[in-house]
Amino acid sequence: MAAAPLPEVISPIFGRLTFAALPLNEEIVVVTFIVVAILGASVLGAITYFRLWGYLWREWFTTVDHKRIGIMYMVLGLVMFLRGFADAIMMRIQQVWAFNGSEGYLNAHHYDQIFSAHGVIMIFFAAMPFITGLMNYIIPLQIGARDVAFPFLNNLSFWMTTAGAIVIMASLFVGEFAQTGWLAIPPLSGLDGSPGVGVDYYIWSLQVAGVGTTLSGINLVVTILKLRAPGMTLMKMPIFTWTGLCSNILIVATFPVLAAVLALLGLDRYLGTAFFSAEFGGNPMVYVNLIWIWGHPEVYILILPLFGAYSEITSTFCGKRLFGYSSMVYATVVITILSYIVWLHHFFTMGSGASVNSFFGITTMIISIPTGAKIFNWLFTMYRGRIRFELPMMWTVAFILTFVVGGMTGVLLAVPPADFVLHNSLFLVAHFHNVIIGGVVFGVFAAINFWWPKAFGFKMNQFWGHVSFWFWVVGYWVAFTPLYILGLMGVTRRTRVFDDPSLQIWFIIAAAGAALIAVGILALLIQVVASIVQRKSLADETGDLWDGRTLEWATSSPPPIYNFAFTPLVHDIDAWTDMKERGYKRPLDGFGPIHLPSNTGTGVIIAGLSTVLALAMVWYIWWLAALSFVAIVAVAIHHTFNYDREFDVSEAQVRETENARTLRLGQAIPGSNAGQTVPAE
Amino acid sequence: MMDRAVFPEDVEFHPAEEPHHPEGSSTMLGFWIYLMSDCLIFAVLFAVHAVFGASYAAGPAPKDIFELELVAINTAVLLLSSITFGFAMLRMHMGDKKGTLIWLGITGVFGVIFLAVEIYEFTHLISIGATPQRSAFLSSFFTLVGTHGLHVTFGTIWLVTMMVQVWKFGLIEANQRRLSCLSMFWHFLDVIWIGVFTFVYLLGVLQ
Amino acid sequence: MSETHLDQLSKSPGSDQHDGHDGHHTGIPHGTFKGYMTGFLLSVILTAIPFYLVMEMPIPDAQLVGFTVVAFAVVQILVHMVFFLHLDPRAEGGWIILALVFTIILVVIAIAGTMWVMYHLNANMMPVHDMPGS
Amino acid sequence: MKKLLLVGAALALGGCQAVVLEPAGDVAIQQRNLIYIATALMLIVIIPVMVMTVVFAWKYRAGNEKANYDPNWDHSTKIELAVWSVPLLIIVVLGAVTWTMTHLLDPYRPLGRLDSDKAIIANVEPLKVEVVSLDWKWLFIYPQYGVASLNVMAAPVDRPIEFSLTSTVVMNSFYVPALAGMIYTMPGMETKLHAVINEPGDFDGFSANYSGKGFSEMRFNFMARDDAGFDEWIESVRASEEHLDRTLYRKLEAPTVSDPERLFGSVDPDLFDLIVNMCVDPAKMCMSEMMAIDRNGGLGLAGIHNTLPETGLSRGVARASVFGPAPRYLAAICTPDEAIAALREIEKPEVRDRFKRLTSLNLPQPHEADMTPIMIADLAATFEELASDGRRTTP
Repeated sequence: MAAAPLPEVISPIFGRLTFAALPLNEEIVVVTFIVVAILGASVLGAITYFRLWGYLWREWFTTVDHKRIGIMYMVLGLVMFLRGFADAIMMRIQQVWAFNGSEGYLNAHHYDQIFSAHGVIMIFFAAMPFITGLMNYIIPLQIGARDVAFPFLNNLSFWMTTAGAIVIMASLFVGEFAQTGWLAIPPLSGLDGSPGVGVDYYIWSLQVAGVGTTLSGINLVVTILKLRAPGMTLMKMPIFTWTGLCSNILIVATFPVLAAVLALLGLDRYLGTAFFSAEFGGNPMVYVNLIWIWGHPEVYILILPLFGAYSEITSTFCGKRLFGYSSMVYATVVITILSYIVWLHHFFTMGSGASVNSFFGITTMIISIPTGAKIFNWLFTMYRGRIRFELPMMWTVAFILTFVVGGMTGVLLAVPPADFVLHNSLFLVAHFHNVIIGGVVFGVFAAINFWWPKAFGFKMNQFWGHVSFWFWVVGYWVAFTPLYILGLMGVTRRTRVFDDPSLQIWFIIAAAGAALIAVGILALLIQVVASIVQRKSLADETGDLWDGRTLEWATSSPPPIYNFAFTPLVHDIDAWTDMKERGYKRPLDGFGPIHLPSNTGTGVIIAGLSTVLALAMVWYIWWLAALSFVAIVAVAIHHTFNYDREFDVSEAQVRETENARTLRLGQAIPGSNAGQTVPAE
Repeated sequence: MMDRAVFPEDVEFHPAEEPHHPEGSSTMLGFWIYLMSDCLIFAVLFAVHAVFGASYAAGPAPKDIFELELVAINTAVLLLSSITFGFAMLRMHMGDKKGTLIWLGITGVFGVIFLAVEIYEFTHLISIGATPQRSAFLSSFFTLVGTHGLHVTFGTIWLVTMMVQVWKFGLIEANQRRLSCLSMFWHFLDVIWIGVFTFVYLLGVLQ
Repeated sequence: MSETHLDQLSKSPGSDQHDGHDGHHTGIPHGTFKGYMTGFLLSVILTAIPFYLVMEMPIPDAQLVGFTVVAFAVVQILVHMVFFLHLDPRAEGGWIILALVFTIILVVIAIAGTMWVMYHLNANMMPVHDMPGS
Repeated sequence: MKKLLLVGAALALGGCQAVVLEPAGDVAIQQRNLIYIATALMLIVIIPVMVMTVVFAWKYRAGNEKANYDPNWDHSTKIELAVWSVPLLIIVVLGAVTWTMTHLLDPYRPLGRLDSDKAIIANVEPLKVEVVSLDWKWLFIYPQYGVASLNVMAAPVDRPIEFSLTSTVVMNSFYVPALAGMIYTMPGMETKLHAVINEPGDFDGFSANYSGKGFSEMRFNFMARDDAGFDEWIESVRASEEHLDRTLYRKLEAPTVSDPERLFGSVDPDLFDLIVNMCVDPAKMCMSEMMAIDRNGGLGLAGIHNTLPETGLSRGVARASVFGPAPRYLAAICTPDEAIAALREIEKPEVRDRFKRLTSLNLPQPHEADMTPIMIADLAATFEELASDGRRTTP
């Protein structure tokens, strides 16, 4: 603590930003910075050399197309995932090293930042972009819509999330990050406990990203409620859309709570209010209570969409209708509501009475009932199916086998007296990695392998996919089983040095597991590159590589900018299977112009200004904060003066696109309506 | 399970008429959901106030510092602004641009009066030393009432923007929709204010 | 929530565009002069009485006054919802009202839950002070 | 692979190192038993699920043409009933167990037994231990013996222990895995823990909640001894000449890492109470006092000025928020005269008592004329004058 005390005088121009803020004395950071700078310079240089800036700006940065925004979210998630994983590796190495009187290679100041950053980055800037990206890409296609309800907001949401990520990355090289753990609980995160800029970085990166998350939640909820294809009643909605709906409802219902509680922490730090300091009547437990009101539903925000993805994948690769569709829907809805009344199980040991503890313990256990029902439903979807073990299905089976263990330890932790001996231990760490890696991360990989061909028109490389799969799954178990054991040996999380030498072997095994995972990640990256290199041979012209069941497979891969030339009419849950079974033929004529939203740079500008605002607030540069705030308001108002936000894809363009697809389909599937293109009038 | 027999064999795969989702057709629902999420921010602040409402840190209690006359004036002002906004909306539906602008202007004036009174109240409290830092009760009071005040400030800025847009572009459909959103926002702030004057001021003084 | 109810909630957004067609594409809710005036007068009454009760204390029982004031607030919120926000159970396929109900449930959970939890934590852990005088 | 790991785990756990599964205290044993019960209950579902996953995945693989394929089979009331009701039944059982055991093992609840065979002995008074977590060390006060120790504690075997716990600044969690489950320590609050140790030995104790820089080193030795051994230890503590009073405590408050074990032969009897109430500094108003005043409606407008600038910060951290006023504290005083008197006599313990008397009288009600508003400027001036005299400089 008190690593970077506040400077005596805050400069009117630079605030508390001085050269001392650059962590030049931490070799690891300096080396990282040099590597990042070289990589960054070469990427920027390459973009400049190949004159891609105009293309990127016009086609990607300013795009309001939900598909491209979805892909950008996935890229953001992947980049931040690598950063978060680097943190994980550093922790593993430290914990192997710091035995027998050794301090390891990380001092407390550095190590404490790493585990705080790891948690924040993995949840907010890796997992959240992954699921938002998937939902952004898939949901409009699954419901037969042309875009989301508010395309501009979608672009803004993405850039706000990115702005938050930029702020947190800045903390690596300028100043420091919070040394508080990922929830920054006061009094440790108060000015007294953390006088430096770390917690301010934490607050502002989450506030900025939180705006994006909330707006994207509202956007997707409205999209699902309003833009479904005719005939698609709620009980005919694809299950991924259902889980996406519930996840986004949770986002809308809980992220404001996070925003409010972080604002209160900010007020304590900037204004010296008394919310969380006992001296003037405040109470830090209020913070703990409120942040977990957000924190627990957050877990379900992450996992629900992937439950949906597993359902789609199981049903597709078993070639079978999903077993118990309606009980799946009810389970999702029940989880959504229950997730809001279990938050206290995160602080049983804080001393609330037995009645409160057992109430929240039991509500937590109740959640396992609908979750269990979901798992059974996947099993009975496999039952009497014809399972094709493509990569997405392999990830799904690995998920079921992994996740049930995590579920079991979760229920264990929900029993308050058991939690009293396991809370805050490595057992807990193993548990939540068990559900988040086993559930969310496996799900993201399953979904990427599943929907990649839809997004890019070619399948992913299988060999590297298998390598990645096996290293990940084995690596996961090797890395986290020791943590369960260490937890039962009474080892606490966030510990930096150890004096009991008998623990070391387990940390070595865990580090070996992390190394296996690292190979898995590397294989994933190679898989992506290899897939792109071999895109010709992996190409899929049908648009329906897996014999899909929902509407996203009804259009081409990648889909045209307008998604569907004609909006489908839905009769069944598995709308596309239903259409195929009834001998659906693509219409070849009768196209009309299609309205689409126009691109705009406003989102990039507002998010850029928000980044400046956040950094100015972190460093106490008030003039810049005021200026950027006024600028944000001005840009937003200016944006509202633009009433002309749509353009038409002309009939001729639509016909051209659709005819081209007809030709490709004809080559891919002989006998389909090949060559029967209709010439322009 | 779906009973396939109910569908005729020559089932339609596309609706006869393309479904039309004009720009803005989702705006009202979207804005409402935004308001609901905003409502949860206020819920947190109310919860915090419920916990800290009596943590005076041996300092002043509500009955020492609240001037209910001022609160009554502010409530009246906000209520009046509600009805004048209502009149603006009625004018808008009639297509009366000038009437709409006049009533919007009056609403804006009420909004400014409300803010002025609130700023007076805050500065007065701070000048006598009842600052947000003095006790958890005052922290939560300033935060809750101040957040409502910030919303009113933004509502007023938005209202001025809308007046310019109506004046320049007339009561076109987009402006009608935006005015409807602003109307929801304004009335939503009223509803929050009912909570504020009841739970913070009246019940506070009763304690 | 039954399956049929879920289905009715939103027949399908495509179709309710046509069903609910009454000449206004945007679904902007309409008020009437009479409606606004009714709401305003009710609000004035519902505001004035609580202020009077607290400022003049005609009823000396603080607890009773407290309950009355809260009851008035609840009624007034409803008045605002109906006459100013024009809440219509059928608007937007029922989603407006469903979102509202859901929000109210969450607000109640968050506020009541926080108070309950904090009450127990305080009861368990806060230092006590013996005050012979009080 | 996984089997191998499970075997490995079983071997490791059999090696008596998994203290959570092999504790030495009855409370921890009951908590361990609950882990076993809950695990067993859940395995009723988990094992069949894992078996079914593997069997279905194998049997219904696409290559197996012999397996049934029924693409439209998507509903079975019987199965649905089973998959909802079996977990429900298990949760009902587990819920009932949870409810009972949570109440039975509530850390606030005095023990009902010494272990599964021994009942509580009626005439044995529980050992009282007051625990304070500081940055970054543990302080143990034994009120019944008038001694205290730092980073080491001892307890007699088979005698109930009643912990009262608090913290100076940051939240920590008190955890001796061999003894009983953990409990948070928080500033300005007092948590309780009831436990008993059944076997003699040395056990690890530590903070189980991250609390900043020195957290990893914030460990202590928990020594379980038979009665004679415990008495011997108490005697050895008494032999120490160090006296733990407010002044020494405020020195201890300064953040340090890896402090050695330290014994205090005597201790101020009300020290723990003062720590909980955050008024070890005699100038500060105690939390309990403040809350009692608040319950009576605060101190009115006059109370606004009942604060003083913070000077003698023992933790040495600048903590003025950038837009807030300089750090202040609530002064334990009501009138200017008393304030000045207090400042002059700040080092005398009886000043503290005088304040207590003062505030236990009928407190001034808001708006009552007998409360004079404190002239903050006067006070500050006096304060500075005294501070420059060196009479109130904190060591």
